[in-house]
Amino acid sequence: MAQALSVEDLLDAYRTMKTIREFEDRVHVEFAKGGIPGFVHLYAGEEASATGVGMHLRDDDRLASNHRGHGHCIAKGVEVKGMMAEIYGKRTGTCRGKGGSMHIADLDTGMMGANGIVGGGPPLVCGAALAAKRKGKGGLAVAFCGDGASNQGTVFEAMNLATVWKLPVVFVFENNGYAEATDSRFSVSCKDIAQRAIGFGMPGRIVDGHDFFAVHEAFAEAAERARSGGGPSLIEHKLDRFFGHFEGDNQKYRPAGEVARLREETCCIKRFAKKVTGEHGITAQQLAAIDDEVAKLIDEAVAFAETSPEPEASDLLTDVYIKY
Amino acid sequence: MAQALSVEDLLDAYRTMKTIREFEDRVHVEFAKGGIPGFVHLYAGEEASATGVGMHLRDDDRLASNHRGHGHCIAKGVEVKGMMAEIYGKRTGTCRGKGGSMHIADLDTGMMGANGIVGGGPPLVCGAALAAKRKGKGGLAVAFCGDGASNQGTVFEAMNLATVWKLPVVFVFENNGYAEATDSRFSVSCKDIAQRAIGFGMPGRIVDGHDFFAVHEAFAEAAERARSGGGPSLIEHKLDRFFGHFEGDNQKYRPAGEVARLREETCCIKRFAKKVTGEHGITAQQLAAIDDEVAKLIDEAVAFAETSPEPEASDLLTDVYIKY
Amino acid sequence: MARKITYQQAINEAIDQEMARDENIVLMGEDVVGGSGSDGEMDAWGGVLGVTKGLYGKYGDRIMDTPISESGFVGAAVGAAASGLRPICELMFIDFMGVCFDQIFNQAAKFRYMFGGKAETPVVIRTMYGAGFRAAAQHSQCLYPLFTHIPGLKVVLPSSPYDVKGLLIQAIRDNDPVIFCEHKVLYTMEGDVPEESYTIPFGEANIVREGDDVTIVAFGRMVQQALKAATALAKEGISCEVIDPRTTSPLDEDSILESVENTGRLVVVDEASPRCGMAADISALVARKGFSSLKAPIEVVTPPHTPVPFAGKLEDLYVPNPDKIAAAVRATAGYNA
Amino acid sequence: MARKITYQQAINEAIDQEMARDENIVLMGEDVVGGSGSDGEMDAWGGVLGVTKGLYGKYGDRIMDTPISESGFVGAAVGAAASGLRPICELMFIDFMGVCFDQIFNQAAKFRYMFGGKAETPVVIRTMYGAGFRAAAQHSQCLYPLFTHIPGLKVVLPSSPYDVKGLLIQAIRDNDPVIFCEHKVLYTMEGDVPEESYTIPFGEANIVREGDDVTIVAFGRMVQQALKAATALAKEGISCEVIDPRTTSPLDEDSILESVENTGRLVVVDEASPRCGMAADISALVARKGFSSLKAPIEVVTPPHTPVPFAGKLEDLYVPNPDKIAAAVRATAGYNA
Ligand SMILES: Cc1ncc(C[n+]2csc(CCOP(=O)(O)OP(=O)(O)O)c2C)c(N)n1
Ligand SMILES: Cc1ncc(C[n+]2csc(CCOP(=O)(O)OP(=O)(O)O)c2C)c(N)n1
Ligand SMILES: [Mg+2]
Ligand SMILES: [Mg+2]
Repeated sequence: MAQALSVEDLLDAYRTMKTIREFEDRVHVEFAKGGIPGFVHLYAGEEASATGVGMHLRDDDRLASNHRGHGHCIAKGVEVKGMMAEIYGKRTGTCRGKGGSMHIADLDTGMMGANGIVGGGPPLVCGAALAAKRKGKGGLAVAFCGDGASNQGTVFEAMNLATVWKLPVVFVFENNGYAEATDSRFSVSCKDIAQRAIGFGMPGRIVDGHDFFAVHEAFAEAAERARSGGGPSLIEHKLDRFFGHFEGDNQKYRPAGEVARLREETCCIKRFAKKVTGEHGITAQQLAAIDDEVAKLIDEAVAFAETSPEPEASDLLTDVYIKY
Repeated sequence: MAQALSVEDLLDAYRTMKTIREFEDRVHVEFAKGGIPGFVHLYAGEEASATGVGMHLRDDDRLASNHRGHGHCIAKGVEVKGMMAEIYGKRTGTCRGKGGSMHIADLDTGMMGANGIVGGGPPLVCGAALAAKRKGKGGLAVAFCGDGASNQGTVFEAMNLATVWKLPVVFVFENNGYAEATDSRFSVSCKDIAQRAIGFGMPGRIVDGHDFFAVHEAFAEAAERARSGGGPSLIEHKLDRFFGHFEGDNQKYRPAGEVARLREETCCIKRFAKKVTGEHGITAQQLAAIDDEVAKLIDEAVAFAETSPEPEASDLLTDVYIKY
Repeated sequence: MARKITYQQAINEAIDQEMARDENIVLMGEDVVGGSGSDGEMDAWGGVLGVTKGLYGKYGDRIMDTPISESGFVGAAVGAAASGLRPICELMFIDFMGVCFDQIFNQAAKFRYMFGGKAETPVVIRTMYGAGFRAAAQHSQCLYPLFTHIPGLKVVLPSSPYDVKGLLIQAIRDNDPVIFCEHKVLYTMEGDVPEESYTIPFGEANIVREGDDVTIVAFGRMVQQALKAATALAKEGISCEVIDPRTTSPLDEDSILESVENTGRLVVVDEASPRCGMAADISALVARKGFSSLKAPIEVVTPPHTPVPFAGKLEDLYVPNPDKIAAAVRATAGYNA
Repeated sequence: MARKITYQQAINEAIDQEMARDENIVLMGEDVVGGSGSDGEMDAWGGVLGVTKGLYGKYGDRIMDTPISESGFVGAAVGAAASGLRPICELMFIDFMGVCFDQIFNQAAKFRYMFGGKAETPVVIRTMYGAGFRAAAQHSQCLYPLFTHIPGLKVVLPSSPYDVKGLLIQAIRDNDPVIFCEHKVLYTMEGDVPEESYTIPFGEANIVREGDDVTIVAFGRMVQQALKAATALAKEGISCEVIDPRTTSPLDEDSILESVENTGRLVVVDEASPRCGMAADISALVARKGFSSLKAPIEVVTPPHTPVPFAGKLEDLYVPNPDKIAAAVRATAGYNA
């Protein structure tokens, strides 16, 4: 199933991963400075997951995310300036400042929303997939969930429904080892989340979520199955998060030094860079150029967010109903 | 694991199965006559399931049932007269006429309640099992669910929790092929419900639910595991219901003649009788004597129900809170 | 051309006419086909009480049975609505909301607001409510006050065959999420219903009877009970105006306030539980905005603060009836400050 | 002996003292230990905001982390309560009720009634509510009116460190299911709290300030806002009586009615959504039973009928504040029929 990835594809993949990383690193810094309100969950460390999946998605495909949604948004093509402004609660934000980090959505790019409710997304993608199926143009829908979410009843129900209705859905479980402070070895009652696939009549795979290429290849197979009417799939990405559960987390449930070690050993971007410069004839200069580009983009996004106006008082009352 | 069943045990088993059958057949008749109000779901055909399980249960074990609960109640030792009166809505009923068929409960005998909500029981038994575990006397809790219920999120969550907390629970799925009018081959996304066990880290078995001995033996193993601290198990009973989903069901979703054929071919009571008279030296007379006893018991129960008083008007306002 | 059909037939007809008109409409729910996967008749049931019977024959795979996974399929309906379809989703009994409420109140209801006005979620959730079937505590509740509490939902309580058809067509065409509450006792009610398609706008109350002495606001099945009480009271010389708001959200405040301005006396009749319910909601509205016209305490007629009992005798005592309504009207009519 | 501690510490202390007293009490919820299964500190968190921190060290396996399976573990708490334990179950945010509501309102709340008075279900569901954290639409709701609507539940809204301790101990000892609602903004509020154990009975309002001109009934965090408004108004010569009902179910009707009898004017302040909410509920009570004392329309101060917005500026506009309360009081105080 492996599709040949062109140099351009690979540079795109790098750009996306790097954009996510820079975005998150910067939000981390700005949050600490006090510029960003609310609950913020960062995706750093998991970039290969969203990126390897996102590269397969067409504009009319749909994606439902969770509380840790920035990476999924970027990989689905949501504009970074609007996202940053949204996180700052500004009127220029993707959701005009009314949603915030946990609720970024952009239906035009197929992004159905981050979600503050663990397990909120999987039922929704079943509906998006039903719409795609009825349209008959080979569209699909993907739901991203964590290991913690894998225990939520809504998620099981969605998997069952997807098979019963033979929907073009892919359920991607990003198993980063923790749900808040709780270890997935405690909360998930089987060894691998992928084992649950059999109980829902779909294929299940375990993938190294730090490896862009592995993610990309596994999703290709699931996407092909979905688009051709073969029904849903489950993929478990084993990966790590580099920050706390949310900004402010003491992370004491992690053994000392775990994060530093992971950043060294499992970083998907380092690994990607090493591989593409080694095997695909991409130069360090090409990557550095992208790094600069991305740094500039994020700077601009922060500047845009900081200087953007707050919502108007009257915004409080709009958008409850179509006419209100 | 098979425990030796004494003649007395076998006669008890027969008595229980027969009591359930007679109870249900009679409710069917009285419902048609108009004596019984509300929604009534009959258990006839499935007697070996409740009975084979119930024989393993101690008084301090707990059982959570579903809408099709009469058989589970009887097998757990709930008094038949009170049950019948409850179904009639009389003040002498198990729940003083306030619950009805879908809500018969008798905590003193460990019966935690029939349940009008599909999937309502499994979370509850996790709590009962937690209480048993803390007490440390080897108690267990069992939940009965249908094939339809096996798709309810609450049920999956309960299974996950039971393993995570290592609770003494047995989840029994009574797969009678239908959830209302929907075939389980449509609604259950995997071949056998038992396959779901692996996703929840527990053993899963498929058992011929028409065969009292198979049920009894499989539950012995699960009970032993639970009582000794080994955690939960899942058992799927494949069986058939002899009446419609509820009284009044046209049953057109079943092929013509299905019920008649099943009553002939799969009747667990006939099968039991044949076996015990053939292999265990029990006589047809012994069984006939029990038949008479049961017929009398049910007659008395109906007479009791019919002649019992309705609730008092003041009962409307009591029992909402402990003081109210 | 109007002819007499039942409330239940009017629902079926509304869905049928709308599905013929707009192929983006799909219908899903437990046994709405009623026989999927079976070897017998595929559409044996057409809903647990036969309300959607016959639609599968006409619309095939646009009518979909579901597993018993309310969060799954209600959420799918919501997601489909946000993706271009116009789903009608049946939650068999409103009592089952507890296993899928999140998808309704945190997802469907909030998309538009959370997403800065950029989402539309045209989903209709049809559901059966109310006492009277001896169906006991978990199959007899009203619960629509819970939905009415939630910003972003519209809540409809049709009280007659005519209304149920027009309101359901309106709900299907509406682009916000709608909770459409059908009283199980009304299914067999007959009434004049035009064959052709028509809509009844949300937020416009129906003055079902005009009168000058006391305003009665009643919801759903209680509208008929209020009318019976009004008829009886007319013989005693008490003239009641009976108002059926038809939708609790949006609410036609003006019609209620205008009526109370004229009568100065209000009785609210509702089958839902009393605390934080519709009776309280309407009372509060009038106590605030209609205070100057009020000549007497606002009376309410609701069930007691108890679950719904099983035994027929108790259930009959539980549900408000014309006698209790009449008693409340007499009390308020006879009050002199 | 009283000393100053926070609302959050008072909660911890109440649980601690009760668990020491009664070994049937267990505590469960997501991350209430906060590190189960991990290689780091097992009790790293002690709740998402650290409210239950330290209890694991004292009570070991009586404090239990759970998977993210609210129906599963809330149901387990309910089942355990019906089986002899006295569980305290944490639903992290009240906004998550939608994934487990059935176990609360159809199971816990109804057992006693459905089972003819033969069940007791002593479960406490502790949950965090309210706006003010920039936590947006799905983490800032109040929603306690939904629980108040349900017969069989008791609903508690402690507004101070003193109250939260006494009410929580009462809740734990109560034999009915209790929904115990903690406002997230109050966690850091300090106040005098006795070290020793004490209870505050349910259904007894606290008259937090006496006054003669206008009665203000306020709930939860709004009690403090109402007091601020009252202080400001006193300078204008308007004397407010501020009543904190402390529990919405049962409700101390008498205290409210007596106060209104004296003042003749009522303002209800609540942070929950307005439709079918507490403000409506209290208004209806007084419009019925206190009508003859009323001299002015009943004013309410609530958020608008919208979801909770994210942006700080909008959230601040959303939540009732002392200025808005004062304006409402002035309006009612200045009203002359
Ligand atoms: C229904 C619900 N329960 C609990 C929470 C609180 N919560 C938010 S994120 C989270 C952990 C999620 O863990 P996981 O699914 O593994 O995702 P991760 O944060 O690791 O990406 C929890 C418990 C919630 N938002 N919604
Ligand atoms: C949450 C919920 N959804 C739907 C129903 C309606 N309902 C009652 S019984 C039933 C079918 C149950 O099928 P199954 O679990 O297979 O049990 P069986 O009736 O076959 O014994 C349904 C859909 C319900 N009571 N509760
Ligand atoms: Mg995780
Ligand atoms: Mg079945």
